[in-house]
Amino acid sequence: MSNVKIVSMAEAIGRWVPDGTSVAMGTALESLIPFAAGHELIRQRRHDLELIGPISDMLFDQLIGAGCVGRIRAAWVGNVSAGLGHNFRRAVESGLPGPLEIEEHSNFSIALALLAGAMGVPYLPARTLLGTDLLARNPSIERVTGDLVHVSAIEPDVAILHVQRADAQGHVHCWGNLGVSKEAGLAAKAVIVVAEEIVDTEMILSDPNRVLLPPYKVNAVVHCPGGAHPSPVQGHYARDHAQYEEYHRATRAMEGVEPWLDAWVRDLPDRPAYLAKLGERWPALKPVEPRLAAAVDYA
Amino acid sequence: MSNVKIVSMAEAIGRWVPDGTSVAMGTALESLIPFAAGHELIRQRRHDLELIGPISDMLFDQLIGAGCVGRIRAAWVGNVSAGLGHNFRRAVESGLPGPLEIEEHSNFSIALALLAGAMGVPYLPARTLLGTDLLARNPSIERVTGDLVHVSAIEPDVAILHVQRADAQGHVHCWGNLGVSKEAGLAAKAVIVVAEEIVDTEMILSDPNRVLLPPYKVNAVVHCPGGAHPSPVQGHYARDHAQYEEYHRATRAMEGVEPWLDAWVRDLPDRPAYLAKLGERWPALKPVEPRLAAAVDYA
Amino acid sequence: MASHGAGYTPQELMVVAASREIRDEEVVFVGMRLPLLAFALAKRTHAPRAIGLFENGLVRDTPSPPSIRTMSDSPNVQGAAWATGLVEVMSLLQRGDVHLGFIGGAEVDRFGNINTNAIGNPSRPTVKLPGSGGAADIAALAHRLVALMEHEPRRLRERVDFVTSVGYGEGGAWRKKQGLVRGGPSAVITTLGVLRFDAGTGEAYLASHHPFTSVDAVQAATGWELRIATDCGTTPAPTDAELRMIREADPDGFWTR
Amino acid sequence: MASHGAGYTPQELMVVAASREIRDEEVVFVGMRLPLLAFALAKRTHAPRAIGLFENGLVRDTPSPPSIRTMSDSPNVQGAAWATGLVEVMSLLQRGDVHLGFIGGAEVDRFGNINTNAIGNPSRPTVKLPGSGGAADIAALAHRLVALMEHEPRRLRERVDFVTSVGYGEGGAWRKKQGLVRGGPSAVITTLGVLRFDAGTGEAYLASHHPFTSVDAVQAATGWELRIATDCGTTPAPTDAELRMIREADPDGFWTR
Repeated sequence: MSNVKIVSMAEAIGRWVPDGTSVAMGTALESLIPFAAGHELIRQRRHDLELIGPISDMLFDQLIGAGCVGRIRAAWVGNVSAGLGHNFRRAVESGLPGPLEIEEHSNFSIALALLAGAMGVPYLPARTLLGTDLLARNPSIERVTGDLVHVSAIEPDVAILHVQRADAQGHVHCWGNLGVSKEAGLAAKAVIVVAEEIVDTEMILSDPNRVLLPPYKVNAVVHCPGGAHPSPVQGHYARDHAQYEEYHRATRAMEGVEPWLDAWVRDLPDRPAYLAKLGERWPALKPVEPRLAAAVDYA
Repeated sequence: MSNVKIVSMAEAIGRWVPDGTSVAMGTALESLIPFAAGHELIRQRRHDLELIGPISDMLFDQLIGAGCVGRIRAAWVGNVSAGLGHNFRRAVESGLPGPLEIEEHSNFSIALALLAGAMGVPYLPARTLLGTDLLARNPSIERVTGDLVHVSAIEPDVAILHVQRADAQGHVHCWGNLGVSKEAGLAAKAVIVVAEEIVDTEMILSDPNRVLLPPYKVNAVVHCPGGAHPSPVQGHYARDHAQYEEYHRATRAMEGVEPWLDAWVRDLPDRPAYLAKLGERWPALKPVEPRLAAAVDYA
Repeated sequence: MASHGAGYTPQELMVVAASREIRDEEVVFVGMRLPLLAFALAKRTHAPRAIGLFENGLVRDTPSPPSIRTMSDSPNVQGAAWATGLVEVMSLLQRGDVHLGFIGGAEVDRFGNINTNAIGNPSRPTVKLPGSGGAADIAALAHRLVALMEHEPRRLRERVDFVTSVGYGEGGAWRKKQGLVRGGPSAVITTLGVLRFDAGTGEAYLASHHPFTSVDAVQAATGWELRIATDCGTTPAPTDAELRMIREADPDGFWTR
Repeated sequence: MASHGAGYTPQELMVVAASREIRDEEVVFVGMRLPLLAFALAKRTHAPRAIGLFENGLVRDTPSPPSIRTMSDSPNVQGAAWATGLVEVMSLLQRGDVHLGFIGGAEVDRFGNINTNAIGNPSRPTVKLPGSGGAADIAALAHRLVALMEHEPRRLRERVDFVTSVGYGEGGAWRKKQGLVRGGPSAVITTLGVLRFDAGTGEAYLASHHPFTSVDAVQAATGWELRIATDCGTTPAPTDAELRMIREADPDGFWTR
């Protein structure tokens, strides 16, 4: 019954995320953001991606700045603790470094779109967005009665989900805030899981309620400790606020973008090199004391 | 911040489930069925209840036999391991012990109805039931286009949820198969939680992903170990198959119903008396070895 | 039992026939009773990577443990690959993830429509049945459907009194006209034979009869003039290995004897 | 900062004013930045049983720990009363469970409509803003809405360029005509004062100005002819106890200095 799905990040991105793919990322909002996967997309010089997510805390801005993105369907694109995303701004305001199409959502509407995809229905009804310019300008959301809109389903080509642990067969444990990770994974045609730890199947199956989605939905498992830095991973590391500030400052002028991408992405072959570059900042983000969940007995 | 919701079963049923109430029960299908709550409804001689649930494994049949029920909205009413529910049959076929109105669903349609209630929308779309007499005969499910139905929301007056552990303020841990427990609890106007164990708040909050629904939705917490017998409770006791067989045989003829209800419900003041009557059968259902979930660190 | 002297029961043969409907790597909506055993058997023989779904909210990629009576028994949760809710599992079905679904039924008709709600006038039935459970959803939404039934004239009827689970309706393009996006019965495995369905008309025909019976006996036990496949043969008997595995999974013979 | 010499910053006053909008036992959609501090303050003073919701999927009945920068920082999950998904929390909002929601904004107009999407022509904006996040949902679905803003003429405009979060639209019965089932702005708390809204017309008026400014200064900083309440007074200043609690929750002054 061997069914090993473990591949390197380069292989996963190479195989499942070609040019033009629609990709759901950053599905757990400010946590568990798959930055390592995003950086591999930049290294592989991907183009014309469609990015899908509720908010993007800096990752979408990096991909826009690197010229990987043709379209965004999201509720918010920026830098949560530092403010605006300068590359996003420039792309929309001036078409630099390239034109960017945007379909603007609210967090609820993008979540319902993914849930509709996960449920296999063409739309889900909602009572939100009535009277807004979001509704007026988004063709995927339609007012159907006086007090109800229908939000059309989104089925991304691929969802990239960062999680705490997985086994080689695609059984996945994820905890903390879940955002729309489950919905995005279920709606997507393919799923890449990026895990802090690879563990035995037995460990995952000891707690089936903690599993994020059925194993047959997972196409690739990438072992990538630290792959969500600078976003936080519950139980593994805290948010590195400083990197958000540094990136914000560095990319305020367009001339700052390429040097930042070279220094933190292109000149580094992989995640271990990135973590090494962080130096003492990296271990300082690790929690000192565990905070264990109470025991649960499945007997 | 004291906000103690613990009450006795008699108080919870007395206050939150008057005659005519619509009640969601048995939301985790064959497990975690709130039999103790159902038996208290019988003891308090409730009438004209509307029962809501996906399948009912024997509990609805008992309440029908006791004359508590006026209407059922469900996908299945019977006795899963033994077969038909004789009281349900008699009520529909012959109006005995009283007339019974039924709105027949599938498991998916009743689940979507509760999910619509939980989501605050009037309906949810689905691709099921097309071409069936369930669709033709159920006014709460409507074919809206060639290939889609809308399932109308259900908001029960009260949901009665059996769980493994809760604290006095209504923080609840539940594990195993979850059925539609979350959806029913969120859709309901009031929630009674029946818990095997009352534990410290700290224990529940150590694992917020394991929580079933927000504490403010819980109106009453009843401490009732063994309250789901003969249905299974993960980590606490196995299913008592024999009682389903015994009840099935005992109630095959209508004359058998009242003696069974007297012996197992009306002549017993409460759950401890019921468990005592089970004698050696009760401890024999307890697991011998624990099966603990792998540790999870929220640091 | 095995009154026909074959060394196995009709139920054991049905389990074997059902297991052969499962292909490797398929996602199977399992259901209880005989399909549970069929799934376990298929996993241990030709379909080791099949995945089983249960409507209470479980996904398993290992077989359920022996001796459980309902899908919600604690051992069926232990070692599950996902324990979630009913909506999530039914949504996988609705999305089209399920290759094969198993259901039972009280009555089936010549177009594979199945009744588990009521015998007689549904508004005042002579026999009230428990209802659909998830069967109606599985019949509508799985790519292929296999039903398991007792074979008696009162159960295999020209037209069922209540369509709980859609087969091919009135035949032909009926399913498509109803808006059903996929699916339909692939087989009805009874205590006497295996019925399959004409790809054009949607009408049932006898594809094989079990070794201990005959075409005539099957005809006599069917409530309409059942068509017979020109190549109608004998359902393959269980092998010794298959019987051993079934009896390990159902040691008390609760479902199969 | 505290350049006005009052011993507290405008942001600290805003936190205090926002906290006073929270009533005990209310369910509050918290959001980040100043509302996070307002929720913590209310919990420690007059609203100990208030419940906080976060759109990433968290419900808290204790205040968030100090020094977090985003709602998804690990400490905000620790000790949460529920950690679930975005859909579940937004569904609580859609059901009508949320008494009070807090949002921010780049621009607000005289009917309380808020823009966080684009300045200028939305098809070719002069300034592209990050977007709604959950603000549009909170504005549509909470029973009461409180917005927190910088008070500058370019931010308080006659009409916003893009309606991200609905206020009272064009005034009067506009919300109802749009099909909105409840809600509307209860207050806009700015760096200079507190605006409230006429129950009939939906138009904003100045309910109080902060102690360190004046009605005239507020008028001058507003992009339309702002109505002034006949009983317009001074926003109550923070007490020493309130300031102490705010500074414990935001020890670095990241949000309030």
